[in-house]
Amino acid sequence: MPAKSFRTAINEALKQEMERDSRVVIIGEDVAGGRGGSAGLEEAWGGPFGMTRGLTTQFGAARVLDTPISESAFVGAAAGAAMTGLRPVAEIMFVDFTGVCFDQIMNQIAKIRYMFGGKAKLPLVLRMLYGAGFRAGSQHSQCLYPIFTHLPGLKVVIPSNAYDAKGLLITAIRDDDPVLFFEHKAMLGARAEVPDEAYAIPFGKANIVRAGGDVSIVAIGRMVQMAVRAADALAKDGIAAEIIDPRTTSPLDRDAILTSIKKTGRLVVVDEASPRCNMATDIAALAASEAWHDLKAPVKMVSPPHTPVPFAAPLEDLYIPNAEKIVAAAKATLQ
Amino acid sequence: MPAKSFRTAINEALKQEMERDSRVVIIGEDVAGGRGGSAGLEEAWGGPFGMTRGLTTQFGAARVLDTPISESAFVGAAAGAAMTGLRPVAEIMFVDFTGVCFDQIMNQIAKIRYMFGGKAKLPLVLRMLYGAGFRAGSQHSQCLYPIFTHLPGLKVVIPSNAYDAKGLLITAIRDDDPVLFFEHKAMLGARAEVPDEAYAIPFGKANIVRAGGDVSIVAIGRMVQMAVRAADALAKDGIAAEIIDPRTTSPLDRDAILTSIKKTGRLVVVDEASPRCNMATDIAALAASEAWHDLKAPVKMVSPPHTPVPFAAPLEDLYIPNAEKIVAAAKATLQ
Amino acid sequence: MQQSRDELLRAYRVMRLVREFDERLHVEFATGEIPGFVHLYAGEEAVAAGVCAHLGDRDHIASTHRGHGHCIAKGCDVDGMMAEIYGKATGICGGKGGSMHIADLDRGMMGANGIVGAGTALVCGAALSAKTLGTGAVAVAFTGDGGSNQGTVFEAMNLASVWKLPAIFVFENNGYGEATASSWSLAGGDIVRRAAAFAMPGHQVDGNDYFAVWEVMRQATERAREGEGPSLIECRMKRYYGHFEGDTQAYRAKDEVATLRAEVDCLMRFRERVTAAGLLGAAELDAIDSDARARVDSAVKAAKAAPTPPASALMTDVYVSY
Amino acid sequence: MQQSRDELLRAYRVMRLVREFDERLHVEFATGEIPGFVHLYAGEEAVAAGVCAHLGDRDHIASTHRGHGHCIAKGCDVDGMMAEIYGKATGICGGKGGSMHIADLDRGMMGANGIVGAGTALVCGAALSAKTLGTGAVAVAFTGDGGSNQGTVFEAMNLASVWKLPAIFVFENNGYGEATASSWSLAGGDIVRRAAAFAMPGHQVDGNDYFAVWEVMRQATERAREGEGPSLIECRMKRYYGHFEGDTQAYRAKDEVATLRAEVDCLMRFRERVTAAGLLGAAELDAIDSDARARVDSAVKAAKAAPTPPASALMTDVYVSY
Ligand SMILES: Cc1ncc(C[n+]2csc(CCOP(=O)(O)OP(=O)(O)O)c2C)c(N)n1
Ligand SMILES: Cc1ncc(C[n+]2csc(CCOP(=O)(O)OP(=O)(O)O)c2C)c(N)n1
Ligand SMILES: [Mg+2]
Ligand SMILES: [Mg+2]
Repeated sequence: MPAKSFRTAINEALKQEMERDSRVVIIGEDVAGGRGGSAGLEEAWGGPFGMTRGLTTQFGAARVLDTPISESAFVGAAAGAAMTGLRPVAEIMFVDFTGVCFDQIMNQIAKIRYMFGGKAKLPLVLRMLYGAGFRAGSQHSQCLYPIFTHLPGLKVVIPSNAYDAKGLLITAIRDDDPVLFFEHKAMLGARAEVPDEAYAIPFGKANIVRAGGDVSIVAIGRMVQMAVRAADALAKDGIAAEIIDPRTTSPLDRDAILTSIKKTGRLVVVDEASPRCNMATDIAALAASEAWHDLKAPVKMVSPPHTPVPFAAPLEDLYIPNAEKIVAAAKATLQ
Repeated sequence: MPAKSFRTAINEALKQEMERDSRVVIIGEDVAGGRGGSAGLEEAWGGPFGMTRGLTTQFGAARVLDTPISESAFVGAAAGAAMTGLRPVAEIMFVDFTGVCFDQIMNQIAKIRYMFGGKAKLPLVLRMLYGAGFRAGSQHSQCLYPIFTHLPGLKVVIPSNAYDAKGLLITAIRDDDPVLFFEHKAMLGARAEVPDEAYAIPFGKANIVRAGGDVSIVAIGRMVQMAVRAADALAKDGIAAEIIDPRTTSPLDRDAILTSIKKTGRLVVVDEASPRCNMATDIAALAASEAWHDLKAPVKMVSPPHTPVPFAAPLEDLYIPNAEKIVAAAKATLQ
Repeated sequence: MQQSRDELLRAYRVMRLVREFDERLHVEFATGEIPGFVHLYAGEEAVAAGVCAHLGDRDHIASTHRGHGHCIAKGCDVDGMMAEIYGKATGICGGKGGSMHIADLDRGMMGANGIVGAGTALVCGAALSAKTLGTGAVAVAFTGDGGSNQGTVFEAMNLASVWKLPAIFVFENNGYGEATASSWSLAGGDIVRRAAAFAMPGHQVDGNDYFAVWEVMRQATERAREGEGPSLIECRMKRYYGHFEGDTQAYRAKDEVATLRAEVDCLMRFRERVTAAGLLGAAELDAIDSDARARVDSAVKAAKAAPTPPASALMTDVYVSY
Repeated sequence: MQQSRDELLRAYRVMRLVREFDERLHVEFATGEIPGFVHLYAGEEAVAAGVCAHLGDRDHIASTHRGHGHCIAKGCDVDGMMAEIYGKATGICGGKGGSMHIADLDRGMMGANGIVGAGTALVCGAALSAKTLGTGAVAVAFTGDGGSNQGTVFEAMNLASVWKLPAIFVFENNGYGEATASSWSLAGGDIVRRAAAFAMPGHQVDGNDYFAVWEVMRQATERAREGEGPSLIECRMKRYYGHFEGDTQAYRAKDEVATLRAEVDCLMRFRERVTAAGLLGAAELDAIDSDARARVDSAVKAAKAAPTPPASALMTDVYVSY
């Protein structure tokens, strides 16, 4: 299988679903790029990070819609379009910008189906970059997926590698519910073997990245990489870690997590999001209520401190959970 | 001490702090009411729910500022004013409306001090109604405090009674950090003994509502009422519940919770917010990591289901955590 | 332009039904039997009727918290609406939405909305679907004078203009947003001035005059259907009741509403005009009046008698899967 | 109106320093030593200089992601700015903000901002403080053509007008928002048309002409200080570099920037005008040029040599308490 970058995987998923279903349209800032520019190009950017490259050329400007910098209007438009026959994939660029269109996500998109007694369907995807490590500062480095996981009516997808990214995005586009799709900005170049053909990875089914009997490590998104490094280090000390990648936080594969805890009796949760009310607490709480009798040690959570993301490189590196911290946490559960 | 309603307690705190400090100004929709109206009144409403009644008459329109329905602008204005010498108390009416001004709260108010290396101070309070039980529907019944607790840089205050409401709001107004202040819409008429003079209740100090040795019940905001009812019922069965009201979720009084668990070995957390990544999971996770050796049983979380808040009365009543569910959870920890 | 007898009869039927519906709700709300927030449309009927006269089921509208008039004018079932307001299983949303969330996509009604201004963005989406799928449909957003100051509304108008969408922005300037006069909250005192900011035609009309609303909406709809882009319409009139049921209205002069009812009432003026011009007869209008009263009465009786939603309804419609 | 020799010298000094600062950053960024996103202001200097010429330390400005010019014009320390961009402990924000968050409230600089349009709301607050505390100060929000389409910006303009705030909304229409031309993203093609929507005076000026910017800003500031309310100023010019460092600018015609530098450059035109009029001599301007180069050079050297923030800085400044 050819090795492809996370960026290419996303681009392929978009392209193949647009070929498959003419109702799929792309909406976002500079998803084509160049509108009105002096170079007169139909597609000058293909997305600020190149994820939509080539789509305008192939499908035309009627299906790849550039927008003014008006997230509230175009995210709301994606919702209205989804209610009336299209299947929009909107790009919000950085998840931090959900701040300016939060009402449309929280009060409209997440609740319309329920408030209308099931009379509406909102098949739409909101794609956005998240995460720290880019020296992008406090307003361009957040995770925020705990906030969307908290909101009923939304589905939340956080792929940890290029293979999952393609399969999960295809599932997201085919899904009839609103899906928030998270792409880690520090992982766009990360390569994996990605089949050329379209394939769908189901929501709510965790991926057991590595089997092991001593300690269960649940990691979200980019943190899976860190967990793998930690597991390698632990292996050298004869500790077999089982790594669980939930792939989607809403729905969450509770069974996979509980089954692993039953086997290992020990749990470490790694979450790049701010520590209060985040996925680490969500999963640790699940263990405390549903797997208490299986636990042989306190649950360990590895998350950043309760601070905004700092700009200076050494501070940001200190902020982000890493393999060392995961190793220490895993060993603590084995004390 | 005179018994006063939650509404009166809030009003007294605002009045007394405005008398004490001329930099305190009120900002919000119809906090005075009647601007341009054919009745020509200076104050026609005193707030949609009467919390700011009388303030315009006493302090004048220059310190009680009505606004157009533009939350993003006036919440941002409150932030800008706080950075430049005023101490604004802005009213967002329903916490659900933070959706239309979320960027100003998440990316500006919460992060400015940190991003500026401590060069800025934002002494401001955002007051808002929260919670279900009012038959107000999905867009006017949310809690959302887990979202703000998740965001570093914000302080989150959730009084459970009129006495705390006055003391905590006074502390919030005197605090030099941005504070989000939650008022339960179903508790505005609830009465308690409230001193006439000003008094401050510290943040981060839980209130042990009732001492007991069998099970610890941590409840947030209005859920404290439910916990008290549950404790009464449990007492009849000879079970002594200890009720902990954190009063503020950010900062959170971890010690009070851990101390109680050390004593009882059992924990029930009651949270009216949606169940994923909420305060119940935050506190259950705290127990699973910091109090695991003291726990004698699985932690129980009592929260609503993962659905928007329904309109129909019987459905909404089913949605809200109640004493019966708390009693069942407490007994389960004692099995 | 001339309207047929049938169009005129339909217009009057809609306005009268809306009036009966909300006047009756005002009475019923006082009995304490109706849960939650209810915002009455009485006094603004000519707007809903004049706008929706140009729309069919394929066309979409997004409504506001004060949406009963829009729903009825767009063809929503009155029994289902009333049952919804009472929170019953027979409600148009199964009792899960209530007055602020009445919706019926089969009628092109994208929902009342508890968030002011939010519908303008949804309407851009409906208009985009119409344009992309080539249905020839238009989409209309109703927004109040207060809601017109929401950032989303401005963004939506600019987007509709840039995308050249078949969208129409109807602003119901009824004089107040809650207890605040629009003359105070709108810089410059009106909304129509904002049309030029987004390079779209702007119309300002007397919202008590069905014929005036109908005519500007005819122009806006024609423009939209011909692919020439969005328009803005500001309708000026006043509501007959408080912001919500229970509002004491201290901000209004005592006699304000009485004067409105006596001098500018849209139903009164419609009746005078069509009878004076001999277009419709008093008898057939009277028949419509009593028919409307009867329909609302039976809707209220049915709603009161209807069952509440089953407990199982709490956990459905969150996702397509459950 | 006439400006003194000192004012003219200060204006040129500011514009040249901004130009040197960003041209040098362009070179340094290419070496890979500068972290994160950097947006250069080169080509727009006349706007920052012409606007800030009317402001003192008590007056506030809110800036954008492209804020270096605003910061320098408002008096921020160049060494502290450069160190901040390098993420050093000696940075104006201790290295915790970076290029997109440079701020200095002692200079009335409320911060660059990573969220377009957000500063307009903050500025309403600074203007409210000035009005409430009676300081006689004004507050100015800088926003780009792209950012001008954010809902918050419209809300802020309406609020400033309704509250009659001493606020000034300066829009830097530099032709592009990222890769999209403002002629496409702005309905009607310009921003000045929006002033009337909010009942405030609107000015449109050549952003390459320091004197034109200075004059309209003089009028807007006078109006604000006299308590007559807000104004809108649209300045038109173009940036000399990409949206951010690294942008290939495929959307721009190859020769676009070269032509701008040759024909409309603000520094070139300023120099021509003041020397032709005999207001300033070529020699003193040359001295300013070399001085600016030297100041930036030492700032870069100092920034590179400066220590990074201590680990302890991660956990401070979240709250006043820690
Ligand atoms: C974003 C938001 N802010 C505030 C409210 C509370 N609210 C509900 S209706 C209303 C007044 C709306 O006035 P207007 O738009 O003129 O509509 P009208 O009630 O006059 O029909 C307000 C402030 C809301 N629902 N949404
Ligand atoms: C709310 C928001 N949406 C999108 C972005 C991403 N972004 C950063 S700068 C920019 C373009 C801004 O264009 P303009 O306002 O014209 O400023 P310029 O870069 O031309 O100075 C965009 C889209 C952002 N920072 N904030
Ligand atoms: Mg109104
Ligand atoms: Mg620009």
